[in-house]
Amino acid sequence: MVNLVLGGALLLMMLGLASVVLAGRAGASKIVYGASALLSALVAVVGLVFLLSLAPSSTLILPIGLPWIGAHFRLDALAAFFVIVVGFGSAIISIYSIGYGRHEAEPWRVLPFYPSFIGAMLLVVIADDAFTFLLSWEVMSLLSWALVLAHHREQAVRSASLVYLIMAAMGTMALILAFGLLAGPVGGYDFDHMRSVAESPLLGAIVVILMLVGAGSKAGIVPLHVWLPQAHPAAPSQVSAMMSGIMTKVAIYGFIRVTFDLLGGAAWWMPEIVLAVGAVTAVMGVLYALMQHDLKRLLAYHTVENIGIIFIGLGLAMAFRHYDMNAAAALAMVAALFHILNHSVFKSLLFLGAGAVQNATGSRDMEEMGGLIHRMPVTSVVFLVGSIAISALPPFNGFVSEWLTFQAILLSPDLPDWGLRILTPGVGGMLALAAALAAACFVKVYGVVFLGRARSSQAKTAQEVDRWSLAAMAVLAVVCLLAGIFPGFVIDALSPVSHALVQSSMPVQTTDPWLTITPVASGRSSYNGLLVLLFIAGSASFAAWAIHRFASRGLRRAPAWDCGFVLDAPNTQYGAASFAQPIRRTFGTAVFRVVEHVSMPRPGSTAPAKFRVTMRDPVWDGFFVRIGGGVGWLADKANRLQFLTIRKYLSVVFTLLVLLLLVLTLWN
Amino acid sequence: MSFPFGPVELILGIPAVAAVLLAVLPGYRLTSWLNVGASLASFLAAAALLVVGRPAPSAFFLIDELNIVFVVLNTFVGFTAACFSAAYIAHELETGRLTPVYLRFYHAMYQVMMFGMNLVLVTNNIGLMWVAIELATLSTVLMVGIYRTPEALEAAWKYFILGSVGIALALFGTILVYLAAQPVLGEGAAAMVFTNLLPRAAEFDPMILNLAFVFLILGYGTKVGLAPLHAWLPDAHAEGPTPISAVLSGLLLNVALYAVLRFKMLMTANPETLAPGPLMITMGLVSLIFAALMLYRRRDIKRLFAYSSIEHMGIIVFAFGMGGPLANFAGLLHMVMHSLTKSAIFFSVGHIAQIKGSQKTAEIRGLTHSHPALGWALVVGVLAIAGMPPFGVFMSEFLIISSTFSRAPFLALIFVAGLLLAFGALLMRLTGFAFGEPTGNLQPVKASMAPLYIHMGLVLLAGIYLPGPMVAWFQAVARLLG
Amino acid sequence: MELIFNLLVQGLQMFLVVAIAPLVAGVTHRMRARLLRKKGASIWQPYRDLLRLMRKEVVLAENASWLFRAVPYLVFAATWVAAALIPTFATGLQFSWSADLIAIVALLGSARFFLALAGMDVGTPFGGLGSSREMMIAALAEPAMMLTVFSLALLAGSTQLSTVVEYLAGPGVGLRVSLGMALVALVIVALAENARIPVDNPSTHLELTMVHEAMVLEYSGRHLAMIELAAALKLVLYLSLIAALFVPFGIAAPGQGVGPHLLGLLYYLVKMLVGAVALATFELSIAKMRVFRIPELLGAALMLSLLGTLLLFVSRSL
Amino acid sequence: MSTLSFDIAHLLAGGMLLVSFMMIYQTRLYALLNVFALHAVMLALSVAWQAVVQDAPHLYVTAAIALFFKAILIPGALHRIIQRMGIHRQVEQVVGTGATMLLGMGLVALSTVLMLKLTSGSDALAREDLAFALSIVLLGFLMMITRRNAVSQVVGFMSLENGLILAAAGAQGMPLVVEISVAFSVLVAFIVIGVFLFRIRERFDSVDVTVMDDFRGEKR
Repeated sequence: MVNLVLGGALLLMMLGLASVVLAGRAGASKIVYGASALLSALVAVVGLVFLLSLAPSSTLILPIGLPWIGAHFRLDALAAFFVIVVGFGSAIISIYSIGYGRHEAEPWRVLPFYPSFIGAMLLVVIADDAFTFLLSWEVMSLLSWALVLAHHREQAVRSASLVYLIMAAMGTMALILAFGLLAGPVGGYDFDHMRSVAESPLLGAIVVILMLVGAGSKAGIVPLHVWLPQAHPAAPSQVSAMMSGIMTKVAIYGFIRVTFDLLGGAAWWMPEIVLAVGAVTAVMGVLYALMQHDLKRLLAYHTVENIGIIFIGLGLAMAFRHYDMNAAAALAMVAALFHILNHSVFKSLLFLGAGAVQNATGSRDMEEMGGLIHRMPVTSVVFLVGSIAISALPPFNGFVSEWLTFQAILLSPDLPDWGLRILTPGVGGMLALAAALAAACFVKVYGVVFLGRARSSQAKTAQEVDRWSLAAMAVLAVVCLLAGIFPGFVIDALSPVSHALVQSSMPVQTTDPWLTITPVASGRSSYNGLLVLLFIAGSASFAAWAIHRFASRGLRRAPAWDCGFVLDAPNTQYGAASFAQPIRRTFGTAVFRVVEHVSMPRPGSTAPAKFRVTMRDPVWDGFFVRIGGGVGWLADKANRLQFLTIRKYLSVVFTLLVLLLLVLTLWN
Repeated sequence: MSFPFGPVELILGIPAVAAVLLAVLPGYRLTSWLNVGASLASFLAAAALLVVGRPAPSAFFLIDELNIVFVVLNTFVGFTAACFSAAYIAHELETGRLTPVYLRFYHAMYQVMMFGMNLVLVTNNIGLMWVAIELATLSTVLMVGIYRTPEALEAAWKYFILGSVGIALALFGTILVYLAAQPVLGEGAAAMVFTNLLPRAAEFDPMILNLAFVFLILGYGTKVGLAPLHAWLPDAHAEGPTPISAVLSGLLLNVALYAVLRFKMLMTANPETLAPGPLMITMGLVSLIFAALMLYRRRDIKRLFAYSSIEHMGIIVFAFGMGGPLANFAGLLHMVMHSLTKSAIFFSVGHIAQIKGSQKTAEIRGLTHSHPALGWALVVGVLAIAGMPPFGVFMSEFLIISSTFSRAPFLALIFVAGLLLAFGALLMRLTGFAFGEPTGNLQPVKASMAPLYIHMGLVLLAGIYLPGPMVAWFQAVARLLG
Repeated sequence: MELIFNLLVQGLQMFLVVAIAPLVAGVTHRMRARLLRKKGASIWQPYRDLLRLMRKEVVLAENASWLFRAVPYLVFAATWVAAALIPTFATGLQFSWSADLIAIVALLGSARFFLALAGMDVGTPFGGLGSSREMMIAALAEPAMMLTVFSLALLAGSTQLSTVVEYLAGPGVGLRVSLGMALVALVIVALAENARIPVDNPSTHLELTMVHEAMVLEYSGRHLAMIELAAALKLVLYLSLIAALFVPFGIAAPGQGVGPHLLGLLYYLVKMLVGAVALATFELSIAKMRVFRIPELLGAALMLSLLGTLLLFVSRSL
Repeated sequence: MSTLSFDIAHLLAGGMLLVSFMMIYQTRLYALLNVFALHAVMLALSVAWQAVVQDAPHLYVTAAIALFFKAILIPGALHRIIQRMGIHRQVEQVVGTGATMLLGMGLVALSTVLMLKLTSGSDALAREDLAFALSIVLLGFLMMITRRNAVSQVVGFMSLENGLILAAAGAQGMPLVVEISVAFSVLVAFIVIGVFLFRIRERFDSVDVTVMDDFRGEKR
């Protein structure tokens, strides 16, 4: 089976190479995206068949890569799950791009890299030795970097790409260090060797921290997330969807692979750090998102938030597994995996929707949109589905995985460790806060972008996107719903994965009546998305029918009431910034040092009043800018050495010589 | 062998004869072809060493696993650089920066330099090695100053003075090695033959060896370009003709490094000496971090990549300083990859600077738009040199870091910090060069892309697949280095 | 037979909450008036209002979308489903397994989400103001609610509401500090969620401080009726929840006969009455807060519920 | 080896070291060149004595080269350059004479300690010779970095080379190859320096290296 996935990945890469030749021709983008969609879909099917057939892991060793190790590839349950995530997501995004890609001004800056990027992500997932893994990982970064640079003429894009690749390189360095520790001085770089060695707890802890830096920076955990909200929006929308929806998952795959599979026991004794990082990431991500008015940037920050939620699940799984609470560990792990799947679906959907909106309005600034629900009926529906799903509201899929995470948190009082027991409720509270803030944020997004009145002429005349794009988004929306109302099937399909990672799986769900999910025991908790949906649909229809039948069905269109004020300029509507104002005041003053400056003209003056908000990004301004400044300062100091006279250079050599001679003299 | 000469003699003889011929023959077309042909012939002779087997070491010549790597690499890059040089120099003649007289001088010096470097590599006598390095240095000094602009002269002067002092220190080190060997091996030339020195090194006076190594690493280290002995290197790279920059970065640094490695072997063979490792590690790290910082403020594209060479020499010296089979393997691999990649970068930089008529970083913008082939080649080259996969440098850096971390975690962290610093600077510049709105001359250009593609192809191949025999060979060398 | 009985109980509950929702609102309103020494409207007035609204035609803003028209029914349905899952006079509801306490909170969240969207739909400043403030309040109230749910769930070992109520009604529970904290937190959350004083004022319409009313300003006719009904339903939901959790006496257990169920029903009605009176009294004895003081109040609720949860986490091991 | 021959070698090498110090002491270029010639003569004597002691006739060649090239030819040529180019006749110092002397003392002490420590096993002549040679090398180097004029720097470099040759001559039986190469390198060095000085003369008014330092390619 692994050879099929590998073949698919390599074919995708060749497609990338081929499109260098094709790129000039008309219709090239259709062919490339169509072929990418087909290949990704096939690979996803292979992964699905593998996962459902419970086949034993399939391996392959090629005589390339690190010479004395070779390139190992392996398809096991975990890899298969991520192959599905990558393959399915890419297939849908590629279908979207068949239509969307037409608008690309310079297709040759996207086409060669796009299929190769998918291929590289697949390679990361099936790699089974450190070198192949890192090679694919970094190629993945590199290709996405090239994709980010598709619109390289904008200064913001260039600086985003710069930050992105530097952070990616930093992450890779951390990964190399981690694998160096795992391989040991003998250089056992294949994963089988790493699995077989029992590491010491200290080493395990260092590796976990390194993985948090390495994989976490790619996934976007706070405070290493800074590149993400810059790079994801800078790329063309289908690439943003790919990076946010899928690539971050591949990063999490890296974390899971190392901490649960390769390290095993040695990694699990300190889940506090993972939990804390996850909780902070979730809350900070959504707070950042609330402060944005660039649609894609906002969505990118929501990726940060969801990564935090996933890490909370992973941290819980580590904690439970360490204390041998196997059922709980399985629950937490499934919650994390389910959320990975869900996020990949709805975040892709939202980014694709954002792409459609950007295409229709020519802007990413939410303050220039509004009223698109009238102009883009289908997009507005699917985007609404995505918004509900990401806000973790029933009956869509986002709710199910968060619900599972909450259930896992509620099992934590049985943990024997005090620190964890005190930490977990706090984490639960943060998770709830993040979820509530996310809902607020998506009310803002949907309300400002799709509802209300158009704020610009482009928004007023926006056109619905093409059929390919709509079809792709519709598929994703349907998946959001299906995963929300039939979660049992997903959970059962995930059980081999959780078994492989935490040696236990959740009880079989699909045998429960009415497809209810009961993670631990029926007396403890259960949820049935299907019934909830049916109840809501039923009672809403009943109420509507009853009222229309027995009361009135009259309807008259009239100007908005608005307490008698006359609606005029669309600017009087609540915009992105004004919507966020209450939350900005509540949370922003502490976190972002928000200051609102109001300058009121004197009475009688005709000058406009001015309102300005300043805020500081605590991570970027407080940390990264300072590092940059430090490097600059050092570089300036070092740079003086470029301008010495020959005599001074000789003096340096002479000093070094005398110094070394002195060392020799003073030695022993 | 039906040949009258063995490959070793050919490797030395061809450049020597070619140098004489080139000094007297007129005409640009002929001489540049002759230059390419002679370089190709030397490369073939070196390649023949791989095929026909190695001659037994004599008092003058030694071919072992270590230097055969260097010889093949040296002659290969010498050949591709000659190809590039043919296209490059044609443009220089057109624009009048070089006159035919100087051209003749240039070609002759090119072969003299190749002769010098080949001699360093194949000789078995540490005295002869010193002479050859001096020869290579002097020939490159003359080439650096060939444009006769104030900047070029100044660069050459600086190179000459610093190089001479370095060479003097190296001579003192060489004398000291002889002094250490003389009581054991007896008086005379035998005590300067490397293959005699190595097996008996354990009996030498360890303290003299220590002292000798201090002088040798300072002397030859100047040639390697280790900070703070590097001062000549950036200017020499920036002001000389670009083929020479490519050869300097790709070859001369390696050749000097080879000399350092030979003496390091001698040191490690004597268990009572101070381990050379810590000194090399320190100098390697200092070079790495210093060069990485210097990259940030560069405004001249060739000087930028010159500092990048210093950085990579730091990496290689660090790897060899760490020692052990993995690090040594990685160091060797890195050296080969750096030679190929850096010379490829200089090939593209040469054309770019000719197109734009400037080496100023601020005047080179949006190359992937205006000159896609050159621009993307530069992108690929810089990414490769910055340690991005799927190129060979990534493999060597991967091995160095991962093998170091479990042995010396703090060193590995400093090393990683240095790499990241350098990466940030290079990427920042690269973004400026390759992307954004293009500036300056936007005319398409006729460039000789073949050497570039060959180099990058090899680097790419090595990043993904190293042939088995080559691995075995590298591993043997790694063991040799201890 | 038992299934039919259970279905009957479930159905009765479902309709009971809708039926008494306007009544509870009416009682509260009347009580407030009486406490202010006004005569006040009849306690049945809300029924009349609703009927009248339902019969009127809808005046729809010109640029209102389909979402604006669908929201009232969705909000009503979501609130109703949530309310139907709260044990009022009997535990062991037939469909209680379809959603646990967390899901109920989330259902209310869905209702609020849609309502806030509707507030943004017409594009009036008031609508946006209401939505924005509503979501800010919710952002704090929801975690507090969730943490309260946590402490209850930890106590009972379940998030299934019926199980929790059964456990709390049982003999195993004494007075607990965490329960007290949870109660206070839950009351604050209930006040905030139902747009009551001190968080919001349900009886104003032209004040910049209003939240909920600003959000639904553009609604009229049957749409408004659905929203008012949903609001009343939500109030009943919270009162029932507090009653079921903290004063669970008299509640009928599954399997008990018709008698206990009737008794439970009686108890429930009394509890609702007391709750309505208490709410009115409380509202009159306190002033409306400035909008930006609300986070402090809700923050206190959040802290209390977290403290309660922490105490439980800790005490489990003692 | 007899005590006498040892003493003579010692004396000559010590004499060279003394002349090195004298060079540091000079403040005028002509005087400096004269002292350098003396230095070269001492070197020639020293090498010749080694030839006698070691019974190595090829060292006589080295001594002769030292005598002719370094003691006569090069100082003469430098005289002419100074005259022709009208260079300022003063030695421009970076560090004062006194301080330079002190530094030089320190260097001599350093190399003596080092040598005494190092070669405890080998014979005394080589050891002492080496200590002197190292001191001379270091002093030459010191001179290069504490003087501003190119001429005095060149002289510093030459005295450094003299130290090298002294060391090479002191090494028993060191092959001729090396001495010739040393002489050769000095010759080449001189020619190239001459070429450079000439070119530099073309473009600058002075061979003072600091003037050229303005041309950094990449200005500050």
